[in-house]
Amino acid sequence: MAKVPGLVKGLGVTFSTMVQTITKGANTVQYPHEKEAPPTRARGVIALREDNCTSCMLCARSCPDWCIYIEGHKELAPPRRAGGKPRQVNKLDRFDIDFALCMYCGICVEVCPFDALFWSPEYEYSEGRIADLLHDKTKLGEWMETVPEAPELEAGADKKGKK
Amino acid sequence: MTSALWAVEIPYWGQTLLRVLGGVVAVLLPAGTIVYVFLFKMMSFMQSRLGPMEAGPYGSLQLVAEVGKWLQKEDIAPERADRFIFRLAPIVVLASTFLLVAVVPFGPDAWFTNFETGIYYAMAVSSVSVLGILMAGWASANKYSLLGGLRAAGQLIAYELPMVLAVIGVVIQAESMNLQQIVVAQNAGSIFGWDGLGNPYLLTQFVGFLIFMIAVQAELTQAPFDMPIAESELVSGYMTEYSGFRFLMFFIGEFATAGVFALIASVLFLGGWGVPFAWFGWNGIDDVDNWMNVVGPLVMFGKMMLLVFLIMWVRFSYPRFREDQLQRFAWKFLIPVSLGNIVLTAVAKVVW
Amino acid sequence: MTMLSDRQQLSYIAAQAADARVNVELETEGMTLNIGPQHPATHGTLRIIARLDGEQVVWAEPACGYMHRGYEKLAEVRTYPQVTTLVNRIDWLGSFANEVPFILAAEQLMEIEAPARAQWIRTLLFELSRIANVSLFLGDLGVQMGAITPVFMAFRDREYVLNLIEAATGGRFHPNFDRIGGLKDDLPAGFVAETRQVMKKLRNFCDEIEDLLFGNEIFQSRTRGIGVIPRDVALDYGLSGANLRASGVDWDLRRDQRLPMAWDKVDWKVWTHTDGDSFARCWVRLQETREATKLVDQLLDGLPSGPVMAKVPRIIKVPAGEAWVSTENPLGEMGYYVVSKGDLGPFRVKIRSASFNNISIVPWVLRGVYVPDIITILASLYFILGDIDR
Amino acid sequence: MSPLSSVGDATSVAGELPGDARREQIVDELRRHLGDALLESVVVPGVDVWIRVRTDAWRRAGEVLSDELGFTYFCFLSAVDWLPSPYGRGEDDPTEPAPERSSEIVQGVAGGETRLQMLARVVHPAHHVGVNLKCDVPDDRPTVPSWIPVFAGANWHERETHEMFGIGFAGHPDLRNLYLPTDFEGHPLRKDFPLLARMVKPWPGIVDVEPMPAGDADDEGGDES
Repeated sequence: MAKVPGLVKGLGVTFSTMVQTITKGANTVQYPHEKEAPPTRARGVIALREDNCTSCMLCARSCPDWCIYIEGHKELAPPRRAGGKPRQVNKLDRFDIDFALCMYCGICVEVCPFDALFWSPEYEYSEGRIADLLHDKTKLGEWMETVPEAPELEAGADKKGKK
Repeated sequence: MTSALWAVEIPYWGQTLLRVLGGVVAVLLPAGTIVYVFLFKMMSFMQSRLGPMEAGPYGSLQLVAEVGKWLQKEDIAPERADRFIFRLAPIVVLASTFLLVAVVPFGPDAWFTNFETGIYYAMAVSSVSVLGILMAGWASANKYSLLGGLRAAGQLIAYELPMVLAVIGVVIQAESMNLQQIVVAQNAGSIFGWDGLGNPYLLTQFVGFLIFMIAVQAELTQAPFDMPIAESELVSGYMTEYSGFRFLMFFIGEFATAGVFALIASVLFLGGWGVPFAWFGWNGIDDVDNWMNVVGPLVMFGKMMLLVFLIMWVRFSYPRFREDQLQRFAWKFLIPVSLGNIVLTAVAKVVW
Repeated sequence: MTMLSDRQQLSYIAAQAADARVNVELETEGMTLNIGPQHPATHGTLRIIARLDGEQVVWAEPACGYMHRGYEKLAEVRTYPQVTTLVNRIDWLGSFANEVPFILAAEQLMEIEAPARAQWIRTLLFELSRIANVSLFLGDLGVQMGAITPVFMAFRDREYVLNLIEAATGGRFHPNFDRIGGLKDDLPAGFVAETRQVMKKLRNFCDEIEDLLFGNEIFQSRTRGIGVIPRDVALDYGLSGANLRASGVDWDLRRDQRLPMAWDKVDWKVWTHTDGDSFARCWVRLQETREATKLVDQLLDGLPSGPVMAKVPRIIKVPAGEAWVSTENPLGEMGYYVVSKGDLGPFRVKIRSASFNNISIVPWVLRGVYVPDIITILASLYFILGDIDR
Repeated sequence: MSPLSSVGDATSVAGELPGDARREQIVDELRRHLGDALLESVVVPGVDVWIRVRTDAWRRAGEVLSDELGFTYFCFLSAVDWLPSPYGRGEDDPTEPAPERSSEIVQGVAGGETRLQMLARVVHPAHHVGVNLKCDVPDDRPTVPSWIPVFAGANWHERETHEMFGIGFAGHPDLRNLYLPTDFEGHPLRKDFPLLARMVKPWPGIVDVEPMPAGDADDEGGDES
C-alpha cells in the first residue's frame, strides 16, 4: 500500500495498543491483589538448615560483602555407634545474615560443603527498621519450608551430576 | 442565563453570581473529566497498563487524591525569585481560561455573554496566558525556567497567528463574529440543498480545522510542541519552581485551557451546542424550543471530549520538535497555508 | 511539513557552529547551564557543564565521578568468584555480558576451555542480556525526545527477557551465573520453548518501535544530521559498538575475534550505516536487536547436550600471567586486562568499559549544537553511568 | 610466561595470517622504526603481543603505530603498580601482629625495572589485531609524554591515570581530576594506598572456630586465608 506517513502509523500503533489493553487486559499485575510467582530459582532469601551446618566459616570467609556472622563452640556429642567414643561436634551459637548488606550473589550457598544454605524465592520480607534485616538463625530456619524442589533441567542437560 | 427561565425575578447581582458559578463549573468540570479520562486512563491504556485503580472504583477518586496532595504541599518560592510576579503568574494563566469560557454559547439561551464580536474577543484573551507563562519563567530565578519561559513566549506568539487566520475562514463563511450566529449558521445551513446534516464547517473548512487544531496543540504546549515544558531537558520548564497550590493552578490551567479550546473548536467547526435544525423542523434560533438549553451543554460536552481525545492522542504519540524547527514550521508552513485557505473561502463565498 | 534535505540540515548546523565560535570572541555574557547530576536525561548521575550563548552550546564538558565505586581497587582485594559478582554491576542493564570477558580472561590464563554446551548457553544469555539492554535504549530514545509511549512498550517487552534470565540464573539484573570453567547450573526445563515465544514478542516490539518512532517525521527531523561523528574521529576516541558501526566502520568483535563462544557457529549479519549521525546510531541498534533475536533462535536450535562445567579445582588459583579479553557488549567493546600473580585474587584488573570512550567524545561533538540536541546526541551515544565511572 | 596451548593458530579469521607470523611482522616493523628504543617484545602465538619501549620513545611509539602501521583504534591507556600491597586483602586479624608480606617488586610480561609501568592498547581496525604497549615510569620523576597529539581520545584516560597513579603527562592541556574531588590527596590505585572500606570493620571470617578434628570435614581445609 502507499507509504503511510510515519506520523499516521505512529497514531495507529498507540490506538491499537489502547484497544488491546481494553479488550485483552493490561500487562501490569495489580500487586497487592494479584501476585506474580517468582521462578523457582529466584534468589529471594537464604534459608539455613541448622543441623547440616558445622560452622566451618567457609561461607563467612567467601562472602564479598562480609555480611555473614557466625559464632560456634565445641561440644561432645553422643557417639554414633553404641560404645564408640563421644564425638567432638561444632555447635552453632550465632548464624546471622545481614540482608541490608547482602547483594544476593549466592557465593555462600554455592561454597557451603555441607549443603546447609539454600535459596528460597520468598521476597516479601521488607522491614520498617533496617536493623531488623539482620536475620538470626531461627528466622533463617523458618525460611527452610519456602525452599522449592530443584527444577528438573532442560532436555540436553548432563544428568549424572555436574562435577 | 436570562432570568425568565424560572419565572422568578433574580436581581442583577444574582444573575452575575449565577454566571460566575456557571463559569467556574464550565471550566473545572471539563478539566476534571479530561484529566481523569485522558491523562489517567487513556494514556495508561495506550501504554498497556491500567492506570490508577486504587483510589475509588477504577481510580475515579484519583483526582481528589491529587488535588488533596497538592493542597497540603508547602508552597515554596525560590529565595531570589521576584516574589510578587512569582505569585501572580499562575493567576494570570488561569484568568485567561475563565475569560475565554465567558464567550462560549452552551444553548439557545444558555450563554454567559453574547458579544457581537465573540470570536475576536476569544482570540485576544487567549494570548493573555503567554504573559502568565513568561512571568512564571522570568520570576522564578532558575535557568531552566528562564529557558522554558522564553521558549514559550516565542512559540505561543508564533502559533497565535495561524490560529487567528484559521478562524477568519470560519468567520467569512458564517458572515458573523458572534459565536451564537456561527452555531446557528452551521446547523441551519445545508450542503448543496441536502440539509440532513446541517453544514458543519469541519467539512468545508477542513484545512482551517487542521491548522486550528495544530495551533491549539501549540498553545497548550502539548507534545509535538512541548518545548517550554521539555521534561527531558528543562525538567519542567517554567513550572519547575512551583509547588503546592500554585502548581495545582498551573495544572488545572493546562487542562482547563485544553477543555475550553476544544469547546471553541467544536463551536467553530462541529456546530457547537446545536444538532442539525432540520431534524426538528426548526429553521431559526427563535423557534428552537426550551429543552435544547439542557441538551445543548451535553452535546457541547460530547463534542469537546471528541476533540480533546484528538489532542491527547497526538500528545501521547509524538516526540518533540526542536524550537527552531517549530518556528520554521509555523512561519513558513502554517501561516501561508492558512492565508491560502482564507482566499479560497472568500472566492467560494463570492461564487455561491 | 517542509523537510530539509540532509545536506541543508548539515550546512545549517555547520553555519550555526561557525557563528557560535564568533560569538565567543564578542564575549557576549553567555549562561553556564548545569545539566546536573540529578537530571532526567542522564542514565544515572552524569553532569554536563555547558556554556551557552542563547540556546546554543559554545563549550560543554561532562563532569563524571558521581558514580565512581573504585572497582579496579576493589578487584585487587577479592578472590576470582567474588570479582564476578563485583563486575556484573558495571553495565547493570546487560550485566551477564560483563561477566563473560572477565571469566574468559581467567580461563585463558588457566588454559581451561568451557564445555561446548556451556559456551552455547553463555552466548545465549549474552544475546539475551543484549536484547534486554538495547530494547530499553530504544524505548528511552522516545522519552529523551518527548514521546512518552515508547518507554512503556520497551519496559513491557523487556520484562519477558528479564523473566527468562531470572528463570535460568536466579537474578534478573545481577545473574552471577558464570564460573571459571563453565556455568553454575544448567537451564531449567521448558526454557527453550519459552524463549522462542519471547523472541517473537521482541521482534513484534522492534516493528512497533520502528512504526511509532523511527518512521516518525518529527523524530527523523530531530535526529538526522545531528551529532555527526566522522569515521576517523570515532576511531581516534576509541568509540565502539553501534556508535562505531554507525560511522561506517565494519567491525564487530563477535565476528572478528576468536573467542571460545558460539558466535562463529551461527550465521548472523553485522549492520553498519555510513552517516554517523544520531539517526544512524539509533537505526543500527534497532537492527542489532532484531539480529540478536534471530541469533537467539539459531542458538536454541543448535544447543548441544553435555556437561556445563569443566573439571576445575574447588579453590581457584589462577597461574601468574597477563591476559586481555574483550567482547562486543551491548554498549560497545568491554575488555578486561587481568594481571595475575598466581594467588587467590587478581593482582590488577584494568576494566576497559565502552561508555568511557563513547562519552569522552562529548566535548568534541557538542560544539555549536542547540540545547535540545545535547539530549538527542547523548541519547544516541547511549551510555550507562556505571560504565563510565566504574 | 606460561606457554599457551594452541588455542588460536589453527583457525584463521577474517584474512588474518596464522597469529604469530602477523604479530612477528608487527614487532619487526616497530623495531625497524624505533631501533633500540624497543626494549622487549613478547609474542604469544595467536593470542596477543606485548611491546615495551623506552620512556622517552612512548609518544614516538604511538605515532609509529597509528600513522605507519595503521593501528588507528585507541583502545585504552592506564598504568600498573607492581608493588605487592602491604595490606594483603584487608582480612588480617587486628589483634594479632600484622603478618609479614614480601614487598619485592616483580614486573609482569615484558619485564621492566621501575615500580610504576604505563600500559596502553591500540588495535588495527581492519586486521583486528591489537598491540599492548608498555613503558617504565621513572620512580624519581613519574612523568610520561602525553599521547593527545597522537590519539585525541587519550585525554580522559590520561587524566584518570594521573589522579589514580600520580603519573604526570607532559603536554596534557588540563590535568584536572576526572573522578576524584579536586582537593583529594593521594593516589588511590597505588598499592600502598589503604582501602578504607576493609579497615573500618574487622573481617567476620576472623572468628576462629578450629576446624573439625580430621573426619567428616571432606574439603582440604576450612581455614585458608
